[in-house]
Formats: sequence, C-alpha cells, structure tokens
Amino acid sequence: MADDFPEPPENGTRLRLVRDVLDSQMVDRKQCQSGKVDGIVAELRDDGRLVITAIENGLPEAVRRVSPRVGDWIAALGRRWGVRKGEVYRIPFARVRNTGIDVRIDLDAAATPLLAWERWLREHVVRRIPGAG
Amino acid sequence: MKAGKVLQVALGVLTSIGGFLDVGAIATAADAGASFRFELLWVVLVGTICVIFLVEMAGRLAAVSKHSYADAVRERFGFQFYVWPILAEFVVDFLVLGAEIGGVCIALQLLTGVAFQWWAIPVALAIWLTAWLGTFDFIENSVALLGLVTLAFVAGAVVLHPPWGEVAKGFIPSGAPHEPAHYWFIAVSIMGALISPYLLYFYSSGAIEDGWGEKDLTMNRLVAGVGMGFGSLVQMGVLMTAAMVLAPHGIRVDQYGQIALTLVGPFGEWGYYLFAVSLGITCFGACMEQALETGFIVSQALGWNWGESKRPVEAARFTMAYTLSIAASTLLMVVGIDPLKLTLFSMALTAVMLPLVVTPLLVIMNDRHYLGEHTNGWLANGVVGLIIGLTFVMALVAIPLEYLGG
Amino acid sequence: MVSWAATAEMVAQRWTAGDVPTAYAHNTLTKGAQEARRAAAKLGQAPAAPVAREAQARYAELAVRLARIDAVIADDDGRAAAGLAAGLPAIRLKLDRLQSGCQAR
Amino acid sequence: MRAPLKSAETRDRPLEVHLERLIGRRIHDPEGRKVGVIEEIEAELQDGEWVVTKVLTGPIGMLTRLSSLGIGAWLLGLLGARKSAGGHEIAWRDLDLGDPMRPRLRCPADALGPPAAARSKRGD
Repeated sequence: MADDFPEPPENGTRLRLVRDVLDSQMVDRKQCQSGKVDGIVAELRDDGRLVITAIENGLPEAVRRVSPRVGDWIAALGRRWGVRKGEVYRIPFARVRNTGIDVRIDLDAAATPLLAWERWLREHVVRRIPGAG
Repeated sequence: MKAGKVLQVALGVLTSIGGFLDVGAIATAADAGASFRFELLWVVLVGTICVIFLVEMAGRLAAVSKHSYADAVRERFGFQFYVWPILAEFVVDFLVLGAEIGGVCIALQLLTGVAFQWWAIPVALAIWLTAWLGTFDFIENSVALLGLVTLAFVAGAVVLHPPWGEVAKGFIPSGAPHEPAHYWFIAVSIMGALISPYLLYFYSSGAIEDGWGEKDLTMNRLVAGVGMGFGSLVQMGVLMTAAMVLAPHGIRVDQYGQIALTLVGPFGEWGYYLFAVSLGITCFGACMEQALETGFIVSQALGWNWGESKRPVEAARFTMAYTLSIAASTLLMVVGIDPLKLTLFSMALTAVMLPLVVTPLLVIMNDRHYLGEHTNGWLANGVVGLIIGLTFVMALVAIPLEYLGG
Repeated sequence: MVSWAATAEMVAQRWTAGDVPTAYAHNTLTKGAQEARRAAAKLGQAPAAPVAREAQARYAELAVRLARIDAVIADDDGRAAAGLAAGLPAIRLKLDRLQSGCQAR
Repeated sequence: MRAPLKSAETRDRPLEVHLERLIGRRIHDPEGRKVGVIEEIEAELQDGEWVVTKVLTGPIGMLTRLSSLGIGAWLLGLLGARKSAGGHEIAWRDLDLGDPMRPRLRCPADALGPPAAARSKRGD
C-alpha cells in the first residue's frame, strides 16, 4: 500500500454504488488517471447474500449498458485489432476506496492493461514525432 | 487584489475579448445586420448574458471540484445518458472545426487570391503544430491577444456614425419587421453560435489546465462578466457595420468574401486587409479551441490522462484524439464545401442538441459533492432554468426555420 | 439575386477606387455571374409566364454584364469597369420590381 | 486479467451479477404488477465484505443517484409530482435475482409499505 493510499473503511460503512462508484474516475496509487468504472461485479453466494467482488474497466462493458449488441460488436473489433484484445479489466473490490468524487485503486495502472492503449500509442506513434517531449 | 492577480484578471479579460468571435459569430452577426439592420442587437445581448452565466459556472465547477463538466456529467448521469450528448458533440465539433478551418482558408484567399481549398492542408498543419508544441497558456493567451485586432469592427461601427437612436431601439426585444422566418432563423443561429456546448466543456477544462482553485472564484466571475461583456461589443460591431454598409445596398450575406466590404466601407483598402487578418486570427483561435475540445471530451468521458499543458508523450491518447479530429475536419475544406453554408448548418445542428448538453448543468451546479458551499444561488439556478427553456424552444424551431428561412 | 447585383456594383466601385485587390473582385464577380446564370436557368424551366420570361432575360443580362466587368478588371481598365458598373443599378431596380411584383401576386 | 475458467470451476462457481446492468431494470411483484425502476443500489461493509443491502427505485432513487435530493425535490414539487410518487427502498432479501434481467419481488407490492418521501432537503 502506498503511504497516502486511504485506509479501508470500518465495518458498517454504507456505499451508494451508482452515485459513488459506477462511472467514477479511477485514480491509481501514483495519482494517475486510469479510466472510469464501467462496471461492478457481484457474486450471489449460497447464503443468498450478494457480495461485490470487483469493478470493471473497458469500453465494451460501458457500451453494453447502452446496447448489448453494439457492446459485443466493439468487443469483437477489439479482439481483432485492439491492443487490449477486447478484454474488460477487473480490479478486486478490496483494492478499491471511494473518496468523495473519485475512486482510488490500489495498484500501479502503468503495469496493467488499463493504460495499454496509452503505452502502445506512445511507443508506436507519438514518440516517433519530433517535439513529442 | 495583489498586482499579480490584477494582471491575471486583465489577461483573462483581454483573452475573452480577443477570443470571443468565431466563424459562427461573424457569419450570423453580418447576416443579421445586412438583413435587418440593428433589429437583432437584442439577441446578441441576451445570448451574451447567457454566455456570461454559463462560462462563470463552468469555471466555478472546475475551480472547486477540479473536475470538468464532461467528467461531472458522466459521473452523475452515467454512461448510458452521457453517450448521446458526447456523440452529438462529436458531429458538431467535426463540422464547426471544418467551418473554422474554412474561415482561416477564406482569410488567406482574401490576402493572396489563391482559392481557399488549397489552404486547407497548410492551415491544418499549422493548427496541429501549434497544439503539438504549444502549451494551453501559450495558445490561449497569444492567439486571443492577437484577436484584439477584431476591435476593428467596433472602430468601424463608430467611424460610420451609427444612428444611435435606432441602435438603442435594436436592444429592445421586438418581432420581425419583415421576412419573419428569416428573422427568427438568424436569431436562433446567433444564439446557437453564442451558447455553444463547447463553452461548458472547453472553459471547465481550461480552468483545470490553468490550475484554478477556490481562491480564483472572484477572478472567474470578473473574467466571465467583463471579458464576455466586452467581447460581445466586437460581435455587435460586426452587426452594426454590416447594417450600415451592406443593408442600404440590399446586399445579403451569401459568402464570407462579401463580409469584407463591411470594413472596406469605413477604412477603404486598410479595411479589406483588417477584415482578412481579423477573420484569419479569430478562426485560427477558434480552430485551436475546437480541436482541443475534442481531445478534452474524449479523454474526460473515458477517464484518460489529458492536458494540453502536458507534453504529447505524457498524454498520447489525448494528443491522438485532437490530431485525428483536425485531420477529419480538414477533409471538409479539401473537398471544397462552402464554409458559410457549413457554418450556418452547424449552428442549426448545435441549436438542436443544446438541451441535451445544458440540462444536466442545473443538477450538477447544485451538487454539494462537486461544489461544496459554492453551489448555485437562486439567481444562477433561475438563469440556468431560463437557458434550458430557451434551448428547448430553439431546438424545436431550429430545423423548421432552417428550411423556411435558412 | 438582387444582393449579388448590388455586391458586384459595390465591388466594382471599390476596385476602381483601389480599395480591393483584383483577385477579390474577380472571385466575387465570377461567383455573382454564376449565381445569375443559375437563376436564369432555373427560370428557364418554369412555365412561360411573362414575368418569368422578363426576369430570366434580366438575369441573363446581369450575368453577361458581370462577366464583362470581370474581363475589363482583368485588363486593369478602370474607366471601362466604372462605365459597365454604372449600368448595374438599372438592372437591379428592374429585378427589384419584378421580385416585389412576384411576391405581391 | 481474468484467468480462463477451468471446466471444474464453472459448475460450482456462484452466479455472477453485473450490477450496472440492473440500473433501469423494472421490478415486478409475484403477480406481475410493476413496482418501480431500479435507480440506485446500496451496499454495506460487513466483516471485510461489501454486501448489497437495499435497492432504491423511482424518482427518489434517481435523485439520490444524482445526489440532488434538494434541487430534485424542489423540481418535483414544481412539476406537481406528489411527494408519495417518490419510489421505494427495497431490502435485498425481498428481491429474487434468479434472472438478473428480470428482477422480481418476493412479496406482493403492497407489502412494501408507503413509498419513501424525499426526506433530506440538501442533496446528501
């Protein structure tokens, strides 16, 4: 855990998932903008409880909320040409902290597929143009 | 207020004046003056008041929450709502950027006589290079300060000795003296050009680029009120010169080249080149804003790292977004679409999508998570409510009016 | 179309006064002549009402005159341009009357 | 990256639910009567695990999601919408998510009690 990464909340804390988590900006351990929360995954346990296991990031998942067919189509496009192969990336909910408006995620986004497009464009396109910095 | 702060406010006001005009504002104001003399001045005034409130709110939202309007709309209304305004904004950006590039090309055609299509690619390269190498501050301040040349329209209007009585009457809202369809079509186009969605998206992103905080709220209000207020004088200057030079001869605006005559009237040969330079600089500044805005809304909608103040390497996806946007819009000019027709069409399209963009503002500006204790007062809420009502009316009448009076 | 006639008239005057460059005058006059020809052709398809025939003739006359002004300007002949431009107001008035005549009916 | 599921694991893996796709779904009670549209989902931290506790429906749910109970309630009042048309807070155990796409209420609609009024003035 990074030093400034927020501590886990105490028991009994309540969370409004749509307002406070879904579509929120994800900020990683190094304060880097790492995408939006496109989905929230939960598991229906045998004892009937619905436990939240992860949040998801990926354009196909966001678009599926508008139209499942178009979402699947984008995922197929991604599989053929995408840098992330149309995969939706999951972050365990234990690594997620809701702080005010943004959502902090306890990982280094640069080492995950979250910034795959950023890395690919930087190495294959941007760095090759003079003045890119 | 400390000296540094005063300088910052002065710079903010000057850049608002220099950056106020764009191709839409010039085309609609000249058309209004040529067709109805001073009758439509009140529309520019009402539009400017709306702009002042919208710009102040966009700046306040970003200064307090460090989030832009695009961020806030997606976070609060969800992707399934936000995908529609952003797709509509893409189409409008694509067209308006094409029209702005067209404005620069026309200016170069006026200066050199070489047809405007030939200038499309060089202009696109100049825009891209400025965005690639420049920082947000450099672009905003340099281009907008050059934009002060547009004060030539104000000077032109004064030199022509306008009938001040008739001018004053023009500020009182009135019905159409003749050709009602054309009258209300221009009125909607003026409002569409002034209250454009990019205001909310661009100004909130700009406040974040400039690193504004709660201590800058007073400056935000001054820059919005004084800057935009004086900025509208320039647009009124365009309208008044057209009213005094074109209207008496029954010249209607069908082509940008005709608008050059508005400054040739008061300043002769000087006026011709002043117009060309004003058009070129104004549209170049607007090109920079439109191209960056495309980068802003994509990045903020999908949560990417973004920022014109960052080097391209530090925000690869953001820079690719505005690069593709410039390339795509340039095709419109290479193909030789008439910039004035493209401008008026994109103004009408803007009017149709405005409600989708402005309505969420009423919710967000009253959200304590974003604004803390700086949420809207009853006045601001009242004005936003009026603006939303206005945008719904404009959306309903824009297309029929384009057909009837366009 | 009256607007284009008036534009051409102002451009020709401003050109002779040296206020606008030749290329600008050429672009504007060519565009005006093109619009006049298009208006004449459109009227050509309309039913042969006398007013339509009259308007078509005036548009054709306007197109020819604008092309001739453009030509003399290209030859840098200021006096000829001014002379030809002097005939424009007459055409414009006729077009005005025809247009308001049509609207009145 | 999700590890590919091994065949043994798929059989006894608990049912997975995408909560974001529940938003906007209409809930029906056992007799098929409409109860309301899901607008917000609330969870609570219980022994290290976030457990879904209740679902909010109707305008109140949406206004809570937009965190604009204050302006929202004023607008609803302006539009003459009766406060009682606020929507419901449905406890999780009263919901049957056998088919996540068609959430059903386990008890009849009227057993839910009166709809929640827009309580807090300032958007909490």
